[in-house]
Amino acid sequence: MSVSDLVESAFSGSSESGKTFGIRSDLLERFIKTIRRDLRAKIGFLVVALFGLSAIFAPMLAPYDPMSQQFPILMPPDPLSANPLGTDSFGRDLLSRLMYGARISLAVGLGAVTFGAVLGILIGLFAGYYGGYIDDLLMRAVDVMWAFPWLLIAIMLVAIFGQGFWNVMVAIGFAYIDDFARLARGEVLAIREEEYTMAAKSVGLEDYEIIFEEVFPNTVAPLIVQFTIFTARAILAESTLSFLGLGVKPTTPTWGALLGQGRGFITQAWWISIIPGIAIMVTVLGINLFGDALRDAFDVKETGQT
Amino acid sequence: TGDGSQPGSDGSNGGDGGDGSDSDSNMGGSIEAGWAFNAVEVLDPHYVDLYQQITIFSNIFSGIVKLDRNGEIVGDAASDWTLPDNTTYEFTIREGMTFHNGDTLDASAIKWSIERLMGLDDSPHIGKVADIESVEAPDATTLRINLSRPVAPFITFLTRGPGRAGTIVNKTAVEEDPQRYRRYPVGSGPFELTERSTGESLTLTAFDDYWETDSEGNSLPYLDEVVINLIPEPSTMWSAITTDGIQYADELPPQNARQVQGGGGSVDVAGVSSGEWSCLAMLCNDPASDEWAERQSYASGNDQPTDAWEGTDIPTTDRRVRQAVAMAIDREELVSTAYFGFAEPAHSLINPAIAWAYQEQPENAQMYNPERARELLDEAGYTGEPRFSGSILGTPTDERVMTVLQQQLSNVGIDATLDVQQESSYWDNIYRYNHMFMMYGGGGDIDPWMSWWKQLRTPMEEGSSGAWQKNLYSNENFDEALSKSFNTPNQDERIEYVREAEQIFLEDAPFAMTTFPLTPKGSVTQLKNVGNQIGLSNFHRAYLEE
Amino acid sequence: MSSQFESSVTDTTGGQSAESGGEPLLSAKGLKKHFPVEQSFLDRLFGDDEWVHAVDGVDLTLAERETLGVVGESGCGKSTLGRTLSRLYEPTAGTIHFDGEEISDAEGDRLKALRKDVQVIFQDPLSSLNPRKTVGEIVGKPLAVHDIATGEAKDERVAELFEEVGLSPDLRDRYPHEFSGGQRQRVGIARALAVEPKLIIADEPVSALDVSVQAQIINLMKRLQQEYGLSYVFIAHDLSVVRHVSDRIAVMYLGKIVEEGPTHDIFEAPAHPYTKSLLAAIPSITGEMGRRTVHLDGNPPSPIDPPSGCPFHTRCPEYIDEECEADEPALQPVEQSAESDPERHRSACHWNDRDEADRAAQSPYGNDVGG
Amino acid sequence: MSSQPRPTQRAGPSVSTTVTEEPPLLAVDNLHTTFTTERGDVPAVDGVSFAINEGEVFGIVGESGSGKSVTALSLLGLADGATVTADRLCFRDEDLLAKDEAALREIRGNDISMIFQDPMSSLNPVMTVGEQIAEVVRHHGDVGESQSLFAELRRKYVTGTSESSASWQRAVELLDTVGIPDPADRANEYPHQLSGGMKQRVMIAQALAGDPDLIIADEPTTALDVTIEAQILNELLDLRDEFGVSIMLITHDLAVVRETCDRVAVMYAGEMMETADTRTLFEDPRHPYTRGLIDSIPRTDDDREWLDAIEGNVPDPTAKPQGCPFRTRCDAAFSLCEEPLVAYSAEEPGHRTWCHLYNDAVANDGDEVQRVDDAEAKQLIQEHEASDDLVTPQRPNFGGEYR
Amino acid sequence: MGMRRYIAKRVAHALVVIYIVATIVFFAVRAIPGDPARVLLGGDASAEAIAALREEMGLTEPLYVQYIRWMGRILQGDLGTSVFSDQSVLQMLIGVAEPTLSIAGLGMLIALLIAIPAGITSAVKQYQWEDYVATTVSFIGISMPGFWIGIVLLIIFADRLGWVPAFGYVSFRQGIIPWLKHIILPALAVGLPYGGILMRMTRSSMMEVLNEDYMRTARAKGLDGRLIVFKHGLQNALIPIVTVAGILLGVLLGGVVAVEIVFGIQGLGRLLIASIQRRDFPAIQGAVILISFVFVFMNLLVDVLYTSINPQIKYGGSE
Ligand SMILES: Nc1ncnc2c1ncn2[C@@H]1O[C@H](COP(=O)(O)OP(=O)(O)OP(=O)(O)O)[C@@H](O)[C@H]1O
Ligand SMILES: Nc1ncnc2c1ncn2[C@@H]1O[C@H](COP(=O)(O)OP(=O)(O)OP(=O)(O)O)[C@@H](O)[C@H]1O
Ligand SMILES: [Mg+2]
Ligand SMILES: [Mg+2]
Ligand code: NI
Repeated sequence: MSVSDLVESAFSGSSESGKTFGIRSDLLERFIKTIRRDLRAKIGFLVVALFGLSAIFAPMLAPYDPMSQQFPILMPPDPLSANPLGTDSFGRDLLSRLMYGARISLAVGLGAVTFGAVLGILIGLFAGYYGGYIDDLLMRAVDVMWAFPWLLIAIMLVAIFGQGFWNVMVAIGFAYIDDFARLARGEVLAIREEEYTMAAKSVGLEDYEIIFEEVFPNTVAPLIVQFTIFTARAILAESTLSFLGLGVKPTTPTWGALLGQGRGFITQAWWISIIPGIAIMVTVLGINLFGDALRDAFDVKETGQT
Repeated sequence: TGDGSQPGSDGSNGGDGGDGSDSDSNMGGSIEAGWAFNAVEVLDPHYVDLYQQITIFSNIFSGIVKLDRNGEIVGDAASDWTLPDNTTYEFTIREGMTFHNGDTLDASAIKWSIERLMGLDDSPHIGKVADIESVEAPDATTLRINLSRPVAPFITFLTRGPGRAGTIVNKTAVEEDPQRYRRYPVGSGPFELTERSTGESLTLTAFDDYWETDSEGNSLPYLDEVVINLIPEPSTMWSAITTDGIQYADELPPQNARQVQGGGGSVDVAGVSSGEWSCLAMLCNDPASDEWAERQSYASGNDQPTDAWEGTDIPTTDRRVRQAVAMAIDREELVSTAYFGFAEPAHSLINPAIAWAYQEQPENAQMYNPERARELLDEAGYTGEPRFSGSILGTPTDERVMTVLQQQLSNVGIDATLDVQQESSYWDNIYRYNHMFMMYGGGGDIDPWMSWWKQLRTPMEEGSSGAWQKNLYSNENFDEALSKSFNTPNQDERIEYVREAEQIFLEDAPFAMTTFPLTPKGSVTQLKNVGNQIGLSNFHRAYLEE
Repeated sequence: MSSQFESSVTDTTGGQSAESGGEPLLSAKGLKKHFPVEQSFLDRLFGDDEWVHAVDGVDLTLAERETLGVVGESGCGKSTLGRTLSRLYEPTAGTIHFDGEEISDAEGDRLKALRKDVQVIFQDPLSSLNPRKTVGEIVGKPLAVHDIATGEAKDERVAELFEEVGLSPDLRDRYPHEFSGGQRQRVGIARALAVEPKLIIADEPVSALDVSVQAQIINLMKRLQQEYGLSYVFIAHDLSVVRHVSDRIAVMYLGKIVEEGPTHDIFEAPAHPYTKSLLAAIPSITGEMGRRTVHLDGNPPSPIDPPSGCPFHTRCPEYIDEECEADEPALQPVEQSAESDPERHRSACHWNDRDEADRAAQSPYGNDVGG
Repeated sequence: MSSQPRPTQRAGPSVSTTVTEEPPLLAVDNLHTTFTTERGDVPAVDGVSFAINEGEVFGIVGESGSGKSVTALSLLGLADGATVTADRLCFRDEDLLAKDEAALREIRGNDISMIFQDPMSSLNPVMTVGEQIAEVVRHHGDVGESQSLFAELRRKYVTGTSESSASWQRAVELLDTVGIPDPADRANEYPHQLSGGMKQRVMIAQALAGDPDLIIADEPTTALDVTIEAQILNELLDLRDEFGVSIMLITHDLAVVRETCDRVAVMYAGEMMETADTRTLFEDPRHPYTRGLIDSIPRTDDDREWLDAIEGNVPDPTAKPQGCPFRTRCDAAFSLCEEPLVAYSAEEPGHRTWCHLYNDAVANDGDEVQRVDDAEAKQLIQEHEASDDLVTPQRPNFGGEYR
Repeated sequence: MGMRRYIAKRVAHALVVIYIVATIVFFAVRAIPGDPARVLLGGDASAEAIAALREEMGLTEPLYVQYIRWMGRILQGDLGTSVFSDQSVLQMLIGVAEPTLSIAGLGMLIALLIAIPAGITSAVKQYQWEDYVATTVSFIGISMPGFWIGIVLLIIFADRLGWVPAFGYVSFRQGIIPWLKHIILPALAVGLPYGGILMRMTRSSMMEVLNEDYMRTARAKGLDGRLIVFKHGLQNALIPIVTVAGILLGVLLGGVVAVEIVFGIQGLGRLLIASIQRRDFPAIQGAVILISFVFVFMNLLVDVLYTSINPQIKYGGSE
């Protein structure tokens, strides 16, 4: 079996019918069931779907160009006016900016966590599976990453490469490598104890096959939950970077930037920062609830050993 | 000064030079003040180059001369001065002045101070004393400075605040520990620095032996103590002053300042001109061109010019494009949206603080005219959609202005992206000449020379001409007019050359002028008489009303 | 039954070959497996490396078509022995020969070939099946790995294997958690059979199962052995089960084999005090009702720091003298009763050298344990 | 202290549940425990009846999932999330079902205590074993030490339990009783510092600390080696002999039952199959399942080549077959097996079998059914059922709250 | 392994980590474009002056020479002198460490005091109103950036209500009450997000503990419900929380930076940011070393704590 086959079977599962990420497809059924059953899961799903869709279709849905300074400045929200959520200090329409902001913020959130997750999980998988010196080496590197001030990484990246979507994403993602590595390693250590990895070895599988075929799919559940939670935190991190002037390129609407810009106007124009604040909060809440629902869907105990 | 045009200024900005109409109610008390700055480290005037530092040390030091509330140069340590010839300045020094450590301040102390600066290779101000041939102190009250050639703005270099060259440092303290002196300076001003905690606060305590008195003979300063807190977050500054956590704010967020204008509240705001001008500098030449490859290094210090422009067209090298940009800028809108009113539109380079040369709208002034701008761009051959693209380099403090400029440029079809860099990277980038537009400006300019000589004159291998060139502008006629102006101390003659240079500047438009910003300074209503000339915050005569 | 299997069953001499001095299928000499207690580089820096002596010098042989039972208390190293023999663990020391070839340092293709000949059945039927794969995939995997069958042929072969172990091939698309314990263990057996091994190392294959199912699995394993001429190393802690399935038994204590011999001999004439204690503790549904006699107190010592001399001396009810603490007894032939074959029944106890009378005097069992 | 050893009342085979004069210590009649899950209702215990007499060791055997543990937990109101109903659930004639959580708390530990299967996970890993025993002694309430929440928390987190306190002394004494060497030192150790056998002894000591009348031991030796198992079982029997406590011993190992128990109940899929005194059960097993179980065990004394396995698998508890749950695997299954199960008594007193083979209308020779009079049989079954038709008390579902 | 030996080992480990962090920082800051000399002399300084200053600061030497020299000085406990303030970096760090640690410490305390009781209540009263209230509050904490919470708190409590000062820091040496007044809002701003996460952790950890066999044992003993929760459950539930609390220190310290800016407190975070902005290499290096020092040693502390609340772990037994 070639490496590419392997990657395919581990990640898309197309070679093994009815599976994704090596997880059986009835996960979806279970997931839907969880959502049906649990009000909180429903809320989470709804929020994530709503914000996700409004982000994707922002160019179609947003009433105005988010950059255009065409309205009077600092107009308070009025659902019946041209600017239902008011305008900012440049006279830009806040609703439009909020919708475009969702695009960047969610993309940065997802992208950052994906970056952190891919690197972190690889480190964790190898460290946990091989143990010994490899583990030592990798985990010391993780310790260093952990003890390294995250902001410094962010500031340096921005200083070197300038502000921009990808830099912010990588800068934020860096902070999650160690978390994913630790979690993945912990899971692998537990799974390594399971006899099926031993069984796979006894059948003649190579180490890398065991790692990606046997071990990885079984670590996915907690990792996905961590993934959702960190996505929420990455959205917050973006806002902190914006606050420090290290965010995505200036004038690009992101939730963090809206919040950061609005803070100077909070006594005169509360809506500029309160509304994106609420958007962040609702999204983060939604993603967390969504994560909880995912966890329930992954909970093997729930389906039980019959 | 900027007084007349300050939006809603309430006249509380007493000076420390002229006779203030000081109230004689029970004057004294201590105040807390806020400085919108992250860190104030160096306070040795011969090293200081940042405005916020100047605003602090001008309370600590005396200069040979200083600016009064109208921005006129008046005596400080010198009671009077004369120019026996074009290259000699002779000062009469006051008697009875002492430094904070008790040393006597006389002509020889000043001589030592100037000579110290002349010997400091790493001082940013050494250029100001480069033309001094000798300093003499024949007696305690006479100080004579001989120049090697006439230098028209020389007296402005000797002012306490903006000029810095004439700020008098203390020999004993400097010699004792020059490192310590940078942080704990000893001067002869109305306050002495008694305590500082790293980056957080500085305590200025009244200096009992300060020489100056008010018109009734009461000794100055009135305040016993000023504690300067560093509050970089604007909204916090605002909260601090509205909750009486501080009584004075060196700089308030303009949007909040705008709120209290018209009075009624417990905070008074004064929009103060610090002689600041601000513009959009435009790259006038390709740094890698034959003409500039060598020349750019005189300004940038980079031996190799950037190849960022290789094979690309730089629209702003076309004078018509630059003129168009200057016309695309709606300065009134900029003032209201980006500055919340705390600025004046700038139509030329001479700022209102240079009262003798300032004209609000000189001939050919840069005025908002989008139609003409489009025509010019058409003429220059930029007719596409967008006409052309370029990036604007600026620092975080410029962001609001840049945002509005971006929109205004796009209105005439120019697509500008914003590149906001931290200060340090900003300087790095600006001398790499890899941006078409740069946010640029200057402050504390009390002489046209200050904004023009280093900024716009053709860079030379020797001397300071063009040393700060940001946009690689060069025009022989301009250079000529400037040289003449520099060597003509007589103001009436000099103004001719200044006007000549100004016209060339307006014709070539290396800068699209934007505004003369005003700094919103806030004080609680009880606090009176803080001297705000040239953007300073002088507490010499400030007092708290009961 | 598949034709492929029949071809592999050529040797019909069965368990006799070893006895008759022929080459054994599997033999190990001085086999050791030690695990480091701590792993971090600082531990090594500080010189803190402690070792678990999980398997500490084991010699054994296994003939074709033979079943060797391995018994002992929890933690004595049975599983480690099984995994080391099958090269799932790298032996720390010692040699392993399989089918006449040394395999203790086999790598790459040779190791892969070995994986085809030696298979393992694990104790916990759930934990040994990847919960995210269908049982069909699990059983089919070895076929793909060893290029035995692919595509359609693989599916057919999987179906055959399922029938062979008594599962309906329709269950192929289910996941392990949807099966009962006995069914899962059948899947594990099918996986082991897939590569047509010569030797199966069964590590407590029935201890997680209920009695009724345990009997099904034991019967299945015996049937497969007869049909395919398999050899088993059968690890268990349940002596009755071991007795039922094994031809020969090895009793382990603290990483060492303390007694070894034909099943009958071990049960009828145990020589080592530890074996006797074990046998005495077996619960029985046929013998006298009432309490079992227990002669073994406490727990085995830590394998990190095993006792000197005879590893059993700290708990031995027949402890003789200082010799037990000083010298480690070697496995020596036991000449005891008429029935036993002294060549094949060996025990590691200083009593072996001593006088019979002495022994009877000191033994709490008297002279006729189990006999 | 009331722990004067009571006179040993070794229950002989003659003691029978149904016709004894003395009321049994524990009487369970038609116990149902049903879990409501998303997969549907799980009738984990489905009509179980038995009684335990004073000083008796009563065994419950059955395969995994047959409802043994749930039966035990139901008695004490510990079956979280389940609905428990029974015709009778009496301890010393007190109706356990009628008691609320607080009242049950008084019973737990004091009158009935439990020993769980896995001693590692059943002992609190962060408390010394001495403390875990001592707190039961205090709960028992006659040592005069405060057991307020505050006092207990202070003991746990601040001061620790004083080694001179009566409860600690008693804990050490109990450790000694169950045969732990150096009990005074061991009392200060944490569970992970003890071996499996010792932990199980600690569990026993803890169960004894409240001076109970009945100890429920839920597979106390499954996690242990044979040698340790034997020690522990001997220990339990000693305690019974010494203190006269009754023991309900849950296990899946028939051999253990045979050695240890006075009477046995065999469970399958939540239902009772057969109950009898031990000797009778092994010598004359009447239920086909019991027989199958006994036959499938490899013994040290037989030379069978093939074991007699019961083919098939235990049914899914949510989809149990109607009537006898064993009929899908039963070689002797016949037409009546779909009828509801009722108990049939054998000659031996107390020997009851839930199998329609023993319906009076059925003639059989043990495994083979010879003749069935369907009508009569059904009639008899209905009569049996009618007599069970009482008002069913139900325990409120406490839901495992920590109040 | 004895406690001492264990700690010695962990300290060695910590030093290795700090050493690597310091090395990376040394090279990384020099990779950032921007020249401290230029920043120090102002944007418009002459090329010669800049070159002279670079020479003076030792920036013209080959990187490895600079590195070795710096390492040598560090080994003597000399972190160098700030380019900007001419102050010893160590002195600067001592100055800024107090406010930062005060805020982080109080923030952590607040977080723990809120999170643990709320988490336990939430787990014990699962799906009842207590659970919903606690969960909602924790979600608000989790989903608001710290600086934003800070600004809102500032406006409410300093601006509108005037209960506490709006900015600045007062050392505890000048009185506990003024000290508290100055740091309470910043501490809340960093503590709430951290506490929110911890509360979720406590809840799930406690829920897991409630399902443990030993909790059933405790109930079978007839113990009172609250007693079971607090005596048998709490400590077990805390074991994973302590680890998480350690790992999440980053969240706490990261939050401090922005909050320091909001409240105008000159702390470690602001020093770091300012130093990076002006390329004050010695100060950046010093600040990073201090931060990683705090991290690593807090982690060590957490591990020791972990060992003391989890008797199953012998020193060094866990990884
Ligand atoms: N991977 C490992 N790393 C470290 N120690 C190990 C490892 N595997 C086993 N051990 C130790 O080696 C010893 C023997 O373990 P092993 O699992 O072989 O015993 P066993 O006889 O199979 O026991 P059981 O009957 O409980 O399965 C034990 O002390 C065990 O803790
Ligand atoms: N909390 C619960 N929710 C749902 N079903 C349960 C629950 N607890 C037990 N059951 C089900 O009840 C049935 C009986 O379980 P129980 O634990 O009593 O079996 P057991 O006889 O003790 O088995 P073992 O020998 O494995 O301990 C099983 O099918 C089990 O799945
Ligand atoms: Mg094992
Ligand atoms: Mg059970
Ligand atoms: Ni009592």
